[in-house]
Amino acid sequence: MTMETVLSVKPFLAVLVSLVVIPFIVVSRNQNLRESWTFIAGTIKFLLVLSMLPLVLKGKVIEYTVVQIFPDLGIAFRVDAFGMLFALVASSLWIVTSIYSLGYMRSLDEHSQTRYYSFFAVALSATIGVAFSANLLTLYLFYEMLSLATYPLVTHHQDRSARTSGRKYLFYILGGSIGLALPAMLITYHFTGTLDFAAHGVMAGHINSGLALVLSLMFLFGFAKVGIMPMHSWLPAAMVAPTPVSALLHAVAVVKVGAFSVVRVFTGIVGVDTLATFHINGIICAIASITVVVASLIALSQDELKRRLAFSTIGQLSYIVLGIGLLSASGMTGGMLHIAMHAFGKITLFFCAGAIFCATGIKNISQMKGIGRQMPITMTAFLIGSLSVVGLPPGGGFISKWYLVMGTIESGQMLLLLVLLGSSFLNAAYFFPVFYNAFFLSDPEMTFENRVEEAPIWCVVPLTITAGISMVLFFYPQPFLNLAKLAVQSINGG
Amino acid sequence: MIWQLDLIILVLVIVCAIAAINVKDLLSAAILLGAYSFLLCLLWAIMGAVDVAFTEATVGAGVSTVFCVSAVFHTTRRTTD
Amino acid sequence: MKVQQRKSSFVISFLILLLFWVVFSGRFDLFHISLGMVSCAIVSWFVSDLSIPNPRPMGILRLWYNFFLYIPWLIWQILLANFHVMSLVLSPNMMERIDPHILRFRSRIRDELGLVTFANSITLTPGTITVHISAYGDLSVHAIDKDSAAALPGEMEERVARIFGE
Amino acid sequence: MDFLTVLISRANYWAYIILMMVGLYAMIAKNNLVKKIVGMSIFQTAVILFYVSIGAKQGATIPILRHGPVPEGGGIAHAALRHGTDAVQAVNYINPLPHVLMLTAIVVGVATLGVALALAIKVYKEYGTLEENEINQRLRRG
Amino acid sequence: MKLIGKMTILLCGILLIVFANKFPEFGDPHSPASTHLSPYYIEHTMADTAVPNMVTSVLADYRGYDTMFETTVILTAGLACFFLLRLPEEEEKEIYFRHVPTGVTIRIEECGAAPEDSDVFQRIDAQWVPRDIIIRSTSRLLMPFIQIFALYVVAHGHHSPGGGFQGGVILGAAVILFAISHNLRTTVAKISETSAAIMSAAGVFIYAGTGALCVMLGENFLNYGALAPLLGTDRVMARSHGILIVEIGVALAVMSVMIWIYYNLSSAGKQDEGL
Amino acid sequence: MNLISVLLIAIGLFFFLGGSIGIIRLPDFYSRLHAAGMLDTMGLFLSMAGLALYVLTDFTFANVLVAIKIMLIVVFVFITSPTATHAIVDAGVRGFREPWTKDKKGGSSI
Amino acid sequence: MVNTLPALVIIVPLLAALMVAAAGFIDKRACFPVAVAALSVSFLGAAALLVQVVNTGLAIEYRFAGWAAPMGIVYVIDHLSALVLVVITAVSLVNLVSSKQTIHREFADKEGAFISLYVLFTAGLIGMTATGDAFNLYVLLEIASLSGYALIGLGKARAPLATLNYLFLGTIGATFYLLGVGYLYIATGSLNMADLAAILPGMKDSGIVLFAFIIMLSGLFVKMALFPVHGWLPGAYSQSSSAAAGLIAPLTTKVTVYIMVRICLNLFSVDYTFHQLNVSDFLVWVAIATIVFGSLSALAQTDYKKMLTYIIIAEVGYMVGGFFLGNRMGMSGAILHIVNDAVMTLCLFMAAGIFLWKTGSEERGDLKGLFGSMPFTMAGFVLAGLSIIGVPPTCGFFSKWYLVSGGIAAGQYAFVAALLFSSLVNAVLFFRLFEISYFEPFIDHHHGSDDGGGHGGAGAVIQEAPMAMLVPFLFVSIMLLVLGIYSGRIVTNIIHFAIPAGVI
Amino acid sequence: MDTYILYSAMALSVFMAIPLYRSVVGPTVKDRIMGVNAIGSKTTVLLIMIGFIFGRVDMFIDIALAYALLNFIAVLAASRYFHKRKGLYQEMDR
Repeated sequence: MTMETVLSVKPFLAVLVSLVVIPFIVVSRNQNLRESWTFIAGTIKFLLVLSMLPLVLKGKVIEYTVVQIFPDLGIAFRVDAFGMLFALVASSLWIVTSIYSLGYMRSLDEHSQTRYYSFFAVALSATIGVAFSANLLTLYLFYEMLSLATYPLVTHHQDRSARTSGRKYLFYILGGSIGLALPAMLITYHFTGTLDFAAHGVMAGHINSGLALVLSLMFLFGFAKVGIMPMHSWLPAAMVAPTPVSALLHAVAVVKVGAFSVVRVFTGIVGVDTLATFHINGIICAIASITVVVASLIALSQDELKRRLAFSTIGQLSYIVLGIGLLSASGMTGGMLHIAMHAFGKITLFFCAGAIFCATGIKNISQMKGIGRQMPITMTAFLIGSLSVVGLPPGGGFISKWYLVMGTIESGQMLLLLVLLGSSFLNAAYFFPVFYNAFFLSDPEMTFENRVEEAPIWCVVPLTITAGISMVLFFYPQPFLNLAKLAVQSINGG
Repeated sequence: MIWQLDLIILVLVIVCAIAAINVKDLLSAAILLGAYSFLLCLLWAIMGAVDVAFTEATVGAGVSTVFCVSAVFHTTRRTTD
Repeated sequence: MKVQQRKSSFVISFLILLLFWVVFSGRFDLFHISLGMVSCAIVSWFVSDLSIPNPRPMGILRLWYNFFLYIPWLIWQILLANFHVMSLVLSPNMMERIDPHILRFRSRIRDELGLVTFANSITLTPGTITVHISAYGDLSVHAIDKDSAAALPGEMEERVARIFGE
Repeated sequence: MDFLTVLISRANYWAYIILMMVGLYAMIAKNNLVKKIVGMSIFQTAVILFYVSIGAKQGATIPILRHGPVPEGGGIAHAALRHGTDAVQAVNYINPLPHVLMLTAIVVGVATLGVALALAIKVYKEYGTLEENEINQRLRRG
Repeated sequence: MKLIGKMTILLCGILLIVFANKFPEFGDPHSPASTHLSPYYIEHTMADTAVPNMVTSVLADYRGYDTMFETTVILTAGLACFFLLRLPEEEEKEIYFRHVPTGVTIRIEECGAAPEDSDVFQRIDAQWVPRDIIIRSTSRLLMPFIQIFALYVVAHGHHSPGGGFQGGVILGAAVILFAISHNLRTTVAKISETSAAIMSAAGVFIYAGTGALCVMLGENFLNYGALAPLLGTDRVMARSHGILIVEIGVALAVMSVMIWIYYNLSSAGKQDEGL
Repeated sequence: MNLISVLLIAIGLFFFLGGSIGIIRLPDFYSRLHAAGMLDTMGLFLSMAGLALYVLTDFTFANVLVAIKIMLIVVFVFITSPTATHAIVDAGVRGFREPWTKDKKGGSSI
Repeated sequence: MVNTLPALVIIVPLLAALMVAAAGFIDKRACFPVAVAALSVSFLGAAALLVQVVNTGLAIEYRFAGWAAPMGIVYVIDHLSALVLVVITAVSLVNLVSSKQTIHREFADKEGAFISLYVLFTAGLIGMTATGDAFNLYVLLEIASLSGYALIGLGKARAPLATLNYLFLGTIGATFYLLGVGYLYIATGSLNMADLAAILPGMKDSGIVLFAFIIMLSGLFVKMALFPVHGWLPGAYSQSSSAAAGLIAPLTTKVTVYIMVRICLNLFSVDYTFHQLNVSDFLVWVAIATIVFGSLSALAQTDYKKMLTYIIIAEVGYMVGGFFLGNRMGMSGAILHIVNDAVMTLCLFMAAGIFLWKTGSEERGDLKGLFGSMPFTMAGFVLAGLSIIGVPPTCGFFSKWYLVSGGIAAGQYAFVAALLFSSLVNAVLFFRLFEISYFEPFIDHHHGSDDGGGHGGAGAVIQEAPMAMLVPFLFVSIMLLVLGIYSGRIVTNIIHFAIPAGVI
Repeated sequence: MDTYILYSAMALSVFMAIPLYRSVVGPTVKDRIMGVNAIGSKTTVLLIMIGFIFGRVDMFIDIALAYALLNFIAVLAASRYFHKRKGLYQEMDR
């Protein structure tokens, strides 16, 4: 199946738009003006992404080369189904998150908000850049840009714990990307002579099995944002960031960029065939499964809500990797779909955590006894979100998990099926206490007794929206599902 | 080129150089450096490099020694090696 | 008067220097001679107040004439003294024969240039070295032995004094 | 070629090596800064010796053209010239190029010497000594 | 350190000796050095530049560009010494005067400006050297001859050894002799530091400016042949004269830089009392 | 003519030798200066005279100038040499170096 | 009509230096404008040369005094030298413009001499880059070195001693180079590089040529501070005044590397350097040692400027190692890194100058809270740091890309590892600085008051450096990005032509 | 005759070793200055002799002359040190 290629500057514009507003954000002295710039950029970006959707759904690919850096390699954009899927998620969630940040930041009266919004915009640009990148170099470029742009966001509080976490964050992310991903990329480039993402990967025929395995593992661990097990501990640490940051970046942008990169590399560079012929997928699956199980177990023992969510994220991300590792059409569809589904679910959860913190200043689950009565909307949204993450209807997560399960069955990996089901159970186990606490227990000190006192409206509205979308996706997953199927088709097709 | 003279002067030059770096007094070192340049001037002349000899004579005798002595004058003559 | 003096000292030094230039140069084409003129002019302009403070054109000529008469005698003296010192240095019992000592006397020469000439003549004569000379003619002379010292101030002073017209 | 011939026929090269090593030794191993500067001077002149030796030419005269005819019996260092003709022949004159280069090198040498001495004076003003180990001690103490 | 030094030197020495063995015969007229480039210089110097002294012609014409920078090196050294050493002029705490007829030394403290020198009262250094009439008169006598000799060397670089650099150094040495035999303050009064600095820059400027003039006349930098119309001679003589002009520039620069360096080195930057 | 110059040069060399020996043998530097400064000057004078005479064997104008120049060197040396000697002696005096005398042997002959 | 641009590029600064030297004693105000004007002309000339060379694809030859190549001295402007010329003039110009106030403050009455030496230094480097004569290079090297000694020598208290050490080693280096030229001369009788390059292949097996190669390279290694002979660099650079450091640190080592490249490629042929002699492996190992040593030493420093100097040493290792990998990728990387590293180092030292201006100190701890008080400066500083680390799309990434690719292609995995190690170390170094300046409260050293309080920079008043310093600095830091993005053009249009066809 | 001058020059250069010995060993700095001065006067003659050996004496005279003049300056500068400073040993005591 040959793909029709359309030349268009749109992907570049989509990346650029949030960078362009930064000067305006910096210059704006007025708070409202500043934030409206953010919104304008977000909207434009979303519309730009959306305008490309029909073309992509028609199976076309949009390409644009910005600058040719190396003779046969440059900064180039290429919009295909998978990238579109991710871009759609990220750009839509940016708008929502902007609304949420507005409420969160203002209600907590955080400092340096200008810096916050500026780097937020940079981070989004980078995310879209990763989504649309046409080759590994561009991907790497935006990946690094994202790592650096999120550093000030993670360490926004500029206190001792932020400093330690920031250090950890950089150590893992930069260490991984410079120490492992970069050399892997260069070695690949040396042997294959190209870094463009191809449907069947570029390694086939150029690289022997041992090197392919080493390179795959280097990529897997090098893109440390995906949080595969030994490289995961930055994620819980990064939870010191303000909640919108955690929400967008650690449910959507950063970690998903990691997952996206890994998927892109495995499908576009290493190639599904190479993974299969050299039996690399088994190893990847094993690593991912271990991460899933261990992360879920750890999550059980966490009392702080955001940390629990963080470990949950680690586990959920590995589903994506696992989905790719399955190499079956359904598995891959599920993996890709999980990027979207999990994003909507998890962001809701984070929003809720932030809303709770905003309204009551509470971080730990054990203190949330009876909070459901005080914040019914928030906690309902929380319920929907967690259903989605666990993979139960009517959450969108059910769809992706379904495909994953189907994938395991398709490829006959019964052990992995067991892992999937078991971990789902574990997921349920660590979310259940939260609403059990919230709705059915009551605090001895009766702190939350019958007082409806939700978080500010700017916080509540977004989380309602995301919860809603999460639910809608269960009933109408077509846009994402079609995109994921298209992507898988282009990988497996032909 | 006059090899007989050349050989004799070479020996003297080397002796002078070694003495200049081994003498235990900086003023003496400066003066020996002057003597060293005198001998070098001869050496150049022997090898037919008249212009070089001229330059060496003027620089070595007229200027470098004076500079060295001035510097020693403003610092110290003491040295341990 | 000052300007006059300067002018004449300029002319004198110019002429002397031009003589030297000709000797140095040995080229008599127009180009080199004119170069020489320029050079001499520059140098005389630069040094005229230094080397010839109070020019007396005729005096200088007489002085030089006398001076040239003095030189052969001086050289003869030097030669004699040289052989003397030579014999000292080369004699096996040198340490007995030498007797270094410093002698002091006052010269009757008052002219500065005369004093310098005298002192340098003493130094040039082996066996005696002028150690110190004051502006008033007090000399201390280091002599290597009694014989060398014996001649001082003696005839030499007479002759130098005669050159400078004293 | 026996040892002595080698020794004598290339004496200039051996001498340059010795001088160079003497200078280098002084620059590396001596403790006193002015000594090092002296060593540096020697080091540089060693190269000059090397270059001038390159330029040397057996039986040639200094690189200034002769005006008149060659005097009878004048000069034993350029035997070749005597049976040469009036025409300027390269073989009769010493190679002038190394001399030119070395003029430059001498100039550079004296310039470097001046700057080095200026620095030495500054060092002395700062530390009151020119001995490197004493300076280092002083630096370590405070 | 000493051991390392000795080891290095041993190594270098052995290396040098090993390779020196491969040289062509010493003084061999057929070595590459004597046959490749130099014959051209030797045989064409007269026809190209009308300068019998090949060293001068190569120095100032064939490789004149090198020499321009050689002069610049000297200027750089002068600037460097000034830059490193020169101290700001400070109010003098004590001034010494000497009553010449009696030889009494007077020390004046905390005076604003020093009184003028006179025949009777003479300003002297803190480390006073008695007026040594022998050295003083001899130097005074010799100075003009040294200078005229130096100028001769500059002017006759074409025909005999010498040239701008040697002449300049001798000129500078003459001034240094003056400074040594008299004192630094007198010398600085005669040739101030400012004028020395400006002259040194001007000297190099004469050189570079001559080159630039050639560029303006439409030829390559330092191609003195371009000066022919200006000098009213043919191109070969123009080269010869061009060489003389740049030699004068070199002499001026070298002289003043030598003086300048001496001023700074001998007084350690204070420019009051020299060697 | 040549014979005279040979003779002069020989005597000059002899003086040089004497000066050199004097430099070694004499006890202290004041007395050494007598040999070093003055015998050398005389040696220089004689050898230069010999050389100048030798130049004049080929009697051309250029050679006369050369001879004059050679003698000019002698003149300069006759002016500078005593001055230099005097300067060195003066340096010795200012360094408070007692001259070696017969009564106080050893004083400063180290 | 002769193309006089190659001459103008160096003559204009030279004449300006002379005028400035004189003007320093007549009217100090004239110094700065003259120097800036001259360097601008020089920069424009260099740029025009680059354009010409790229357009025509031919090297430009300029004959000084009108004599053809082996007799006289010629300038040869080819792709490589034109590129380096542009870098030199640009760096020098920008740094001069930015350090006007620093110069005025630090060298009040010696302004003229400083600026004159500054311009002379630049002229020396320009000449070294452009010349096609092996000996002329030595003379210009000495001009650059001498003015460099002077510029460095009048820095902080320990500067004279450090400079004296620099002088000794620099003299050894230059003299070794001169000796090498002498050996070449003895073997061939020529001094012109093109002429030598034509003669040398005929005498491949000559021991003299071999020794010339060895001794020239060792001299240059001393000058560029490769590992065992790096001792002079940290002291000299860290003790110098900021205006001088901003000129010397970015340029000296890079131009020396350029000369090494020139000598290996154009004088001794590629064939000789890489196939005849088997030194390249050894030299790559030396470079690896340099990188590792430089990185580790940089970790141990608390003084910001001293840390930078060790980074410079490591960067020298990059370039030397990359060049001696012997393949097209590695060489492209090394040459590209000459350009990039010059700009990066300039940026970092300009930042150091601003910090010094602001806090009066170069200790790491005194950077506290600067993010709050001078955000623009810190933004530029972060860019420079990222470029050193090698984060895309800053230029440091792309040269490192080529270097690593070259290392992989040559099978020198140790070199690749060293590069990555050094990148990581740089990341640690710079993020340590960022952390200090980001997390800790600002202390105003000039007023002695602590107006940061609580969150670093939260309440800090924005007090940027003067515009004259800030604007060039930001310009340079943006150049880092621009260079990074256009590095592809630089490599394909310029550097590829600079590498002889024989290199794969 | 030229051969005679050559041998004279050789003799002279051998004699030069003696003042050199004095300036290398010579106990005091003044001895060294004196040795250098003595080397200088011999060198002047030697230069002229070399000129004769080359048959180009007119070219060497200038060098010799410059040499004679500048040697004087160097000696003067060196001795000037003592005019202004005390001797080495006193400086060491200080």
